[in-house]
Amino acid sequence: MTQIQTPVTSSSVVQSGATPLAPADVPMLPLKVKVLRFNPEQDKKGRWVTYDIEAQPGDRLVDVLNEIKWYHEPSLTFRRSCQHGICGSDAMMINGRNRLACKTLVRDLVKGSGGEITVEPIRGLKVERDLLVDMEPFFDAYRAIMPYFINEDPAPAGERLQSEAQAERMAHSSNCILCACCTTSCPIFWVNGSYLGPAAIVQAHRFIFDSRDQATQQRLNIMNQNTGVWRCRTAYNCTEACPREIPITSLIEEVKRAVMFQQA
Amino acid sequence: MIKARTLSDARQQSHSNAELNWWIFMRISGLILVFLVLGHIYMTFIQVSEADATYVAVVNKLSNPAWKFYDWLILALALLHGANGARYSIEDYVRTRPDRAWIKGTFYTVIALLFAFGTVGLFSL
Amino acid sequence: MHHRYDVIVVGAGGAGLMSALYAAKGGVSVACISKLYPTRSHTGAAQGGIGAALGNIQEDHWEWHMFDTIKGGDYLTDQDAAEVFSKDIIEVVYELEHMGLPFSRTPEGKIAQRKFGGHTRDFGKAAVERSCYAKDRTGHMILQTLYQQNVKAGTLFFNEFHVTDLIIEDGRCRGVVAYDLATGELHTFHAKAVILAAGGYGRVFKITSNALTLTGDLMSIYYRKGLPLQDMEFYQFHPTGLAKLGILVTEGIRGEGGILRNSNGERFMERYAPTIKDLAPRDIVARSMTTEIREGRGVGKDKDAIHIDLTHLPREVIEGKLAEITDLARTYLGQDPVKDLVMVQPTAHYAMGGIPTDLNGLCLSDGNGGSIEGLYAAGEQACVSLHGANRLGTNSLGDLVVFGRRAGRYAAEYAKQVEYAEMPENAEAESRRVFDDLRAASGKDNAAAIRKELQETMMRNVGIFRNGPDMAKQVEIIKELKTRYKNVGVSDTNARYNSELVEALELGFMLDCAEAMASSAVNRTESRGAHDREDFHQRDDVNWLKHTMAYRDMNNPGNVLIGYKDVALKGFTRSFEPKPRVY
Amino acid sequence: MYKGREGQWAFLLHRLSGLAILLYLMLHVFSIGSVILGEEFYMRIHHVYDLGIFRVGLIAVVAGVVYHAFNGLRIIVMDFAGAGVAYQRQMWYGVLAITALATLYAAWAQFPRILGGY
Ligand SMILES: Cc1cc2nc3c(=O)[nH]c(=O)nc-3n(C[C@H](O)[C@H](O)[C@H](O)COP(=O)(O)OP(=O)(O)OC[C@H]3O[C@@H](n4cnc5c(N)ncnc54)[C@H](O)[C@@H]3O)c2cc1C
Ligand code: HEM
Ligand code: SF4
Ligand code: F3S
Ligand code: FES
Repeated sequence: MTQIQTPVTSSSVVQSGATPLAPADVPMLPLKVKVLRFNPEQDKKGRWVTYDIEAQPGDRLVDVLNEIKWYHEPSLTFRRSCQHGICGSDAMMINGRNRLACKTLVRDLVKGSGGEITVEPIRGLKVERDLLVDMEPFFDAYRAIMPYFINEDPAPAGERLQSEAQAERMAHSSNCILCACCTTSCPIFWVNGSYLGPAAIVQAHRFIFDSRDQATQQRLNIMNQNTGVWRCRTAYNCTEACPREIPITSLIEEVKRAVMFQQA
Repeated sequence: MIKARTLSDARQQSHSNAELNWWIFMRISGLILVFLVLGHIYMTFIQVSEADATYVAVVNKLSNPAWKFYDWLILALALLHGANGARYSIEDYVRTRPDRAWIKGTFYTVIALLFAFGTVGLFSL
Repeated sequence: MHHRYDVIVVGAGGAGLMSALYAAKGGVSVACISKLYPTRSHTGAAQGGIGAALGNIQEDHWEWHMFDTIKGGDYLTDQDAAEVFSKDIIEVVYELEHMGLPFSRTPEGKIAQRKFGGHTRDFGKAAVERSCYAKDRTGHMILQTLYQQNVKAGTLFFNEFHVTDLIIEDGRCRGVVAYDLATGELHTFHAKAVILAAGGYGRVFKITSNALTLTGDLMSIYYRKGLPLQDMEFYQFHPTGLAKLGILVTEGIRGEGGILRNSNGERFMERYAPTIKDLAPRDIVARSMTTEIREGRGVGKDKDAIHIDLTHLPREVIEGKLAEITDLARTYLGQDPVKDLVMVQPTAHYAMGGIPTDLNGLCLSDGNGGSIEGLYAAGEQACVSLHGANRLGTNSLGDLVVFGRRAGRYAAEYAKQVEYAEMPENAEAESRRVFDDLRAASGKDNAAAIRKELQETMMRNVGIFRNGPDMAKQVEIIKELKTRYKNVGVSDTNARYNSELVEALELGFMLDCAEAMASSAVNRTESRGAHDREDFHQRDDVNWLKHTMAYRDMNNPGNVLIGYKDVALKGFTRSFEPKPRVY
Repeated sequence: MYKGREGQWAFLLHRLSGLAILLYLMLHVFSIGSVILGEEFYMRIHHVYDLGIFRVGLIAVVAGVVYHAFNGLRIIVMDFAGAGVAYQRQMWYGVLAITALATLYAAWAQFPRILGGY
């Protein structure tokens, strides 16, 4: 069996492949990475485990977690894939805030002399193991808003025309990578899982304000229900958590107004 | 509310404007309440002491129909506004169905009784 | 658990989602199995665009696109595939738009297009705007749009299921076996037709633009059955990855006017490709950059990077059309393209080779027209040989949708005609054995250490510049790593979400892909496209105008047998004679 | 605790203050409404309010109402004007400042009375 040592020190010998190679003069920072772990086959509830490890200021947190997983604690479980903030796999609560581990650099978490970093699973979704949560309720909400383009007219031979300004209307909302950072930072969603959540509303916005789409009314109706936009209490956690810098609260407010004007 | 998991669930649930109307009501009543409540507080708490709100003082003040109406407006708007606000909280925090129904039922009854009590109080004087 | 669907699609990237959509349109039952949630697939990382001769900016024709593709592929491209592709892609791009894809627009409201490496007008005269784009997140938009359409169509997804085996008997595919990450159980999927679309294997290299999960699983599974992998020696290095990290900076950055500069500030591409300069195809640019670095004109602390200069472009262009990469450069390098030069380095990017297929996506079992009934493939993991020896930018997204669509269509058609072929009893036996071996291994070796060694040595020995001795050495290194792999243990004994087990499994797949790749590369004694040998500097059409087919030697595992396949030098209506490739 | 920023705390305080003043309102309606139950009953309740602790509590009610009222205005501005969202942080600090001033003013008006037993 692989040797597992906890706590551990690293990492001049073993350096993860993903970690950018250190120019020699960049110092390694000593870190205490506190992870809220949970193994459904052994634990009743989560337990904090601290890993002592070294990393460079420019390393991504995902590099640090990979390092722990690959060389010290292979059972540490979390999702990740692209490593640069485009696939939306690695949303977690880092130092008390939702972020993507791959878009968070060590130097933004600790001071120049190292320090402690806490990592927890995102909230409001069932923890399956360690930092990995059940995403199904999140995607259920996504599917509930009819997240697909609808235009029943026969398509023209070429493209449907759309002005640059109309295309720009979708610039923010279409940028979403469904990472769930927003929905799981929302204080309403934590306590009320039936709220569709900011991510689903952003997706609805994407179609509601698409000049080519014809199902605006149906989507606004979905947004108008008890589980829709009206549950949002403008807490802004979503906007602050979004790794794609989508002004989510603004978009939600636009949808609220659109529902209002539709019904008026 | 049940969560809309499919399109047909969603459609079924989407025919009511209740939430929208409450949302608008919260804003309009809030706007009005700013003047009413802050005015009320200023007049009854800052200008005079709480200790001045004796039986006689209250009865005196309320003999004027304008004050009657003013206070009744606060009573109605604030109770409705507050009750609906509390409903938001109940729906958010109480997630099991039978509990929620009980709590809401009891709460609305209390609010209704208070409203009746207050109204009778205002207009019986 | 046992499941049964007419068509099973493996993989939910652009290729998988497109084929699932089209299989469903064919009126058969479809399920899509993916080891990632569909929207996590790496297609989402593609930035620059999808090439189609729409002619929205300047006159353009599919023949020009076909020519560029063939020339870009250094004439190893099958010309029939290139012709089908350049015609179909126009239709498919409009189809994507009709599915709601939010393309950027021209002032007239048409799909916006920009220049991209190797795409020219009038058979090589000058660069042409052919890449249709949605800002610099075209792949993201394609992935989202196709997933949305699948939600609409009600496609059934099995997410976080890792396919571990293909069931092929008597030349017919009968289904797949998959490992459910959530429970640790093996599931068998019985199918009339199976479509493979599991993406590339860039993770065999140290510096790569590819996701951690791109480990060549299905290529390896195919290869383990004694079936061939085609043209594995051709692996594309993208010129511009963020220094050290390999994160991709789209070629669109040069399409919009970005300029590569060496440490003297010189626009060195003028020397290597006088006509189209910075917009030369990727193999040429990557080699030119590496040459500059080798000759001491690199930038950065280790002098191993090159600058990309955008500072002369207006801020709106950079922050608008190139928002994604602006954010990446700011986040990871702390360099702001608006005012700083950004440090880039070639990064392992794209596998031209893979599972050989015909034009309908049917998988080939040899170089002489043999095929596997009921088994189709599309996307990066497949090789219709559209890209030949070097892929042009924007042609991969095109490949996904054009050939994904065809594979979906033909698989559905086939599934409608045939009955289910019998599934062998104990279909999951082989997968079970693989897992049991991993669990029972001594654990003397660490999977991560082996993977790291593989990545570093591949980068060094089978990278941008290659030579016989280094590659031969690499073949031996891989043999040794494979022996060590047998000792890799898995300490995590839990059934649920055992990612350690899965990663160990993936390492096994990567080693196979690397083996096929290194052996194919040593074997090809010429330089062509992305395969550049210092010891065989010239392209050799007399001996090497043919595809490599690498087979695992079933009697002597670890050995690779090489066969060949003819290049289709004729399209249906147009053909282009091989010529020296200058830009 | 989730490390949310201004918006999260603004929301939390708005909800707490709303519920708190609703609770107070219910008591208030009951106590004032009890005028219909006759002078004796009314005054018996009313004397409880003379206790110092209650008088200080009333200052807290003022704080709650003022915060809730002005933050309510902030919310309305956010709902109907794009700029409201853009400046929500600044507005929240404004709300806090107004709340603090109003509370101090109420306290300044009240303390002499409380100390003086009037
Ligand atoms: C950073 C970057 C930028 C790019 N930019 C462009 C561009 O601008 N234009 C262009 O044309 N091309 C571009 N490319 C290339 C192109 O994006 C890829 O080649 C293409 O997306 C591959 O798509 P795919 O569908 O074949 O595979 P992927 O999108 O990689 O999907 C693979 C799928 O297979 C699944 N899978 C893998 N293994 C298994 C298994 N064992 N069991 C079950 N499921 C499995 C995965 O879950 C995933 O869903 C870019 C590539 C990268 C990396
Ligand atoms: C004085 C002027 C007032 C204004 C301007 C005001 C404004 C508002 C607004 C705009 C909301 C909606 C918040 C949202 O949707 O996020 C709200 C909620 C609420 N209000 Fe008021 N209000 C006022 C007075 C009151 C009073 C007197 C009470 C108590 C009786 C009260 C109790 C509540 C409650 C409980 C909520 C729900 C809070 C939540 O769920 O977030 N409000 N208020
Ligand atoms: S809106 Fe932002 S935070 Fe929310 S899911 Fe999309 S990308 Fe993630
Ligand atoms: S955090 Fe929640 S309350 Fe609204 S503004 Fe964002 S959805
Ligand atoms: S790993 Fe893809 S978003 Fe972080």
